[in-house]
Amino acid sequence: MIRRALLVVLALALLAVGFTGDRFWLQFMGKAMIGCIFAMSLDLLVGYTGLVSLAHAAFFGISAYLLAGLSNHYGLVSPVATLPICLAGAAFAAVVIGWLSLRATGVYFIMVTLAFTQMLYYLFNDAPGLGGSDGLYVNERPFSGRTTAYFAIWSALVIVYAVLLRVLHAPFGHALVGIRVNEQRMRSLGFPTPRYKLVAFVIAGTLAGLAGYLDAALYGFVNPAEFGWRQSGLVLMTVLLGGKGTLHGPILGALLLTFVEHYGEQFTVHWNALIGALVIAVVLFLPRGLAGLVHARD
Amino acid sequence: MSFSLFGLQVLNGVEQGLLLFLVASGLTLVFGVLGVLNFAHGSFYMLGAYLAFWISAGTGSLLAAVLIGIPVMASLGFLVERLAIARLYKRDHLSQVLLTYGLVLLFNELQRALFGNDVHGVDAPRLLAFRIPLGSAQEWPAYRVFTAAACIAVAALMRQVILKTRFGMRVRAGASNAEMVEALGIDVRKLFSALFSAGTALAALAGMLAAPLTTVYPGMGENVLVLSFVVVVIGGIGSIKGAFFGAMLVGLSDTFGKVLLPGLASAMVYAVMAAVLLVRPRGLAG
Amino acid sequence: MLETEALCRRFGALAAVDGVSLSFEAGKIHALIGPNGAGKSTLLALLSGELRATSGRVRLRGVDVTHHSPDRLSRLGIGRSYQTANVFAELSGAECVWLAAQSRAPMRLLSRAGRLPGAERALDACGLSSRRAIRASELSYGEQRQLEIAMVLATEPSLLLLDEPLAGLGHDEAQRIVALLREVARDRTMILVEHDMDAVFSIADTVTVLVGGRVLERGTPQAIRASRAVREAYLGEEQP
Amino acid sequence: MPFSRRTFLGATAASVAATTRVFGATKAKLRIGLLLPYSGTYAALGNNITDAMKLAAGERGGKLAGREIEWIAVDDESDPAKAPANVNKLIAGEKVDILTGPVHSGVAMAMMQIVRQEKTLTIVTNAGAQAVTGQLCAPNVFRTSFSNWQTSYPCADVMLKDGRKKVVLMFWNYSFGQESMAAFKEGFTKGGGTVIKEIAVPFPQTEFQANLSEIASLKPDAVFVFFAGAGAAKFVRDYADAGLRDKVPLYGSGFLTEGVLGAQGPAAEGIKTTLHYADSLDNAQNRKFRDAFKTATGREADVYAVAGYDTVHALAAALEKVQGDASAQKELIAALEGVRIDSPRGPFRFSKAHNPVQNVYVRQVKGGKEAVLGVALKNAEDPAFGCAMVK
Repeated sequence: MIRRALLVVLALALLAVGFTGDRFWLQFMGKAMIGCIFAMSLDLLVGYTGLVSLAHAAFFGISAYLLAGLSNHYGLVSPVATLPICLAGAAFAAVVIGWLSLRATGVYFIMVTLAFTQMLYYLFNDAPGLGGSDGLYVNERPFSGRTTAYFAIWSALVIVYAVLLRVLHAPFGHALVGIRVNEQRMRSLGFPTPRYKLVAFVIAGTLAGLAGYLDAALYGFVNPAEFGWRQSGLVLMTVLLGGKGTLHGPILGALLLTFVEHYGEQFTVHWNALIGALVIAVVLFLPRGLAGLVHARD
Repeated sequence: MSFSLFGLQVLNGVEQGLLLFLVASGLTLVFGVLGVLNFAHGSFYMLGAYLAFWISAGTGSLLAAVLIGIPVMASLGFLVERLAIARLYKRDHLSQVLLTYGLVLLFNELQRALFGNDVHGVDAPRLLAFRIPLGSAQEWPAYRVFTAAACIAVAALMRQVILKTRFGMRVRAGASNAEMVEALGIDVRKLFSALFSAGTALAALAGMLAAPLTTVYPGMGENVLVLSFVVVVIGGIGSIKGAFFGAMLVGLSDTFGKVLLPGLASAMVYAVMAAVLLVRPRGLAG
Repeated sequence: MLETEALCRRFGALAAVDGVSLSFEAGKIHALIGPNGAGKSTLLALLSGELRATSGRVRLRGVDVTHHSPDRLSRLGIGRSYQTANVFAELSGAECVWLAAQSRAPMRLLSRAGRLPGAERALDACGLSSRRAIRASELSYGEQRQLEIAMVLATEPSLLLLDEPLAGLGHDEAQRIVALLREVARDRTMILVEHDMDAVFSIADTVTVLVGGRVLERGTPQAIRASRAVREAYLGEEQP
Repeated sequence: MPFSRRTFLGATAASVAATTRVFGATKAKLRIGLLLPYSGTYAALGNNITDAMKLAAGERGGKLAGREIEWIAVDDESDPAKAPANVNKLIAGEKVDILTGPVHSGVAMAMMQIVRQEKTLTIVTNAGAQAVTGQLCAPNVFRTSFSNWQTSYPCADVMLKDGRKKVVLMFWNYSFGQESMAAFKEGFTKGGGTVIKEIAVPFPQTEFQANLSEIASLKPDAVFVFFAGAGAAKFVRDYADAGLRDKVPLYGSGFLTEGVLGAQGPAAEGIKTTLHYADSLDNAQNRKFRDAFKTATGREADVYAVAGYDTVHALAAALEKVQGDASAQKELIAALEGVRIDSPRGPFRFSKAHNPVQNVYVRQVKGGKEAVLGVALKNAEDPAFGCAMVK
């Protein structure tokens, strides 16, 4: 109950930022909220289904590049047209990559997803036609002005939260948890678990695509670095810091990391060590992440 | 491509694979027996290379660097295992990935603080500072031949240790069934500590041997790390033999990828890995 | 109902199941017995699709299902339980059964699940209605085994594969499960692996003795009890 | 009218006195943002640029046109994915008056996108992407380093004069390498040379053996390469180790040997490169700059430091024209356009596209040092393809 109230307060606070019109906070919190969406989508895989994927950044990047392509080559800008196309692109990539990677399990799954991420990264990085290592601009952006973009991101966050909440409370969500706990049992009970995992993978990939779309729309710039395994690793870290297996955990994690990155640097030049130490401490002492602290007080 | 050039490229690929094997062998041992995905393995490689640079700059001898550096790195490995890794054996892969990723960040800062950000060259031992002609136009430095030989020697030594010694038997047993080893009354904690130190020392040794060839620079561990993961996974986790063939495959496909499909060369290695895993989901040896 | 034809499964050089041809008649309780390592659990895993046969065939109601996946077999009416209680520790009893029943519904992403009469019936049948809200991990071991059977029943199987349903249970608990099994088997076919010979001989219609991956003997409990070969190969070494 | 550092400093002293009188103590600090890498592969570059900027400021008493400076440094990690957020942090968050940086071209592209909109006065201190002063050029964006074209185009002439007609190109396959090669090829084919093979090595791979075997089998007159940093160090050693150094002369854009000569050791002997600077450039400014840098930091200055150093001096000269009022952007831009300085690299001014007009030198490694053989292209001006400011 307290948790729900806190989340509503947080949502309203984020909404209020939109009315300040301050360009720094609009972009800063906009980026943070995109991080929330990205991390929540990954948590559907990591925290609920038990699939540790390093391909997540790929869907973020594909959708972002699609927006750049649509805007620059076809003059398609309006979110009504571009959003569905970009999401469909991310979903399609997720179907292909998911279908292939899900044949492997455990560590092998992690590594196959890593392979696909790296392949895409190099594909975009080495091809001048796709912008090469310098990336591409999104010449015309779907949302006019920062405030509009901000509210779009805010709405997306709220919708994604609501949709994921619904999915997780539907029979499908319970089945995912069952698969994480004991896939063999779920299979012998008659669940076609490969199909469930693939659907989860595609949902997560599509939502990651939404995050990528918003990111490209907010900044108007896409770069192959968005594909790399470092990005995938970063979002994994976000999920774990916040607390996997909850929806509010990744939100906490994304907000925390955004602030730590922003202020940590002013605190010490060795701020990467600071993040390293933070990660190690959380893994060792807070296996349930920050959300674990909230639960403890509940 | 002429036949002699083809032969030369095969040699290049094998040579690249051998060094990769040295790094990957430690990774696959730790991976197979301890069940820990160690992202910090690349950092040990990097620290090894920096130690080689630092000690050999001071003493003028790469051999001295190896003799001093290996015990130092093995102790570091022991400490890391005791303080951090040992708490992870019962945890999921995600925790392991993240904890060791945290270690990577820490070690990178350590390197910055101790050695700075510059690129350094390390000289090969004077004894090996000559070149061997290779075909009509190209030569190979003797040191390159030496490292290749050293990698083969280490591989042979590892094979002997694993097949013929009591420690090796325990390692093999641990790789197939850790609970069984415990049931047999072997102190798993000690076994794991020893193995992790050995893995760390192997990575550091690879870094030291490679230092004269690659030069020493910040971030050098990460490139090697990702490739070693590819090798380990292609080979099948825990299998030294698999890692050997995986390393050869990666070395050769990277070499020929660069020559034949330069635009897609980087993606090549990953495509090979994906292809292997789609046919054999648990690697070549799995 | 279910037939195997020269079914084999090798692990390297070892043939865990070696040319087993059996026919399991519908509506009966079939017991598989044999010393440790005889291949009983392997055979069960082959029948449920969890292991792939090296060679040979499995037919369900005349249809070849040899290489079907476990979930597909489950949807064809084969339910299975495991040697140790295999329940979802974090969920309540009712949730476990409810989850199992969901496997028969199409994949539902958004809709909330309503009550499932099948799940309720399964819970009732296994005598767990009063314990429905308790977390599975907090149930007694006997209750967990009951719950496991309830989960299988919730998938409305016509054929049950049970791997040592009485293992690890005290006498009273075992009695309760035996009664439950009798009840459950009324309108279903059942194949069970069990070491408790008293229980086997009291409920089974046919008994199959496996030794070294092969069928040694097959017959009514009385016939098996009387068989000299079985006595020598099996009953002699292990007290019933 | 280029004027020497001495008269320039004199003028500064006078105007400092003047501005102090006008603005007094009430004048707010000048906020200069530094978007540079302080961790990762390019950290050494970021540190040198930063320290040289502070050195230049120190030479001016820590003030530019009478205003004290507040440095706001952000570690960009050379990560383009984080670049938009970092630029936003400096421009919208810290509200810097002037933005400087970065090293990485990808980061520069992200930065350009934002500063073209925000109209923040920006001085690019390293990244050589053509677009910065080409297609994307903007009145509020200046560059004090180089364009990729400038570092490679002049080398074509040098090689042709040396009689190298058939060459192999080898480069890291990312924008820096691609643009360097395009520029070189333009000059080389125009002068009648032939490129017999282009070898693109995936960035940032440092495994070159396969390609060296290829070169050995092709037997060209010479090889022109683009590598930088650790890759350059390794390439040069591998090239010599393969026995190619004595058979096929190696040429390159100056980054091949910049900052890594120590790591390359004797392997680098004889390599000819072109760049707009050399450590051994023989002029008073350079000697003074290098001594001061060494004293201040304990490290040797390099081409990256020069760009940082000139950034602050150019900025100071322009700010003085507007009495330190950075908000008078139009006047400040005009003043910058008129700046002429005697840089450690020689005469320096901005082109119409706001890229440096500077000499490009031919250098050769001799005895572990970079010897200047002469000027490859005097007052080299980037063609600024696609820049609307160039009529």
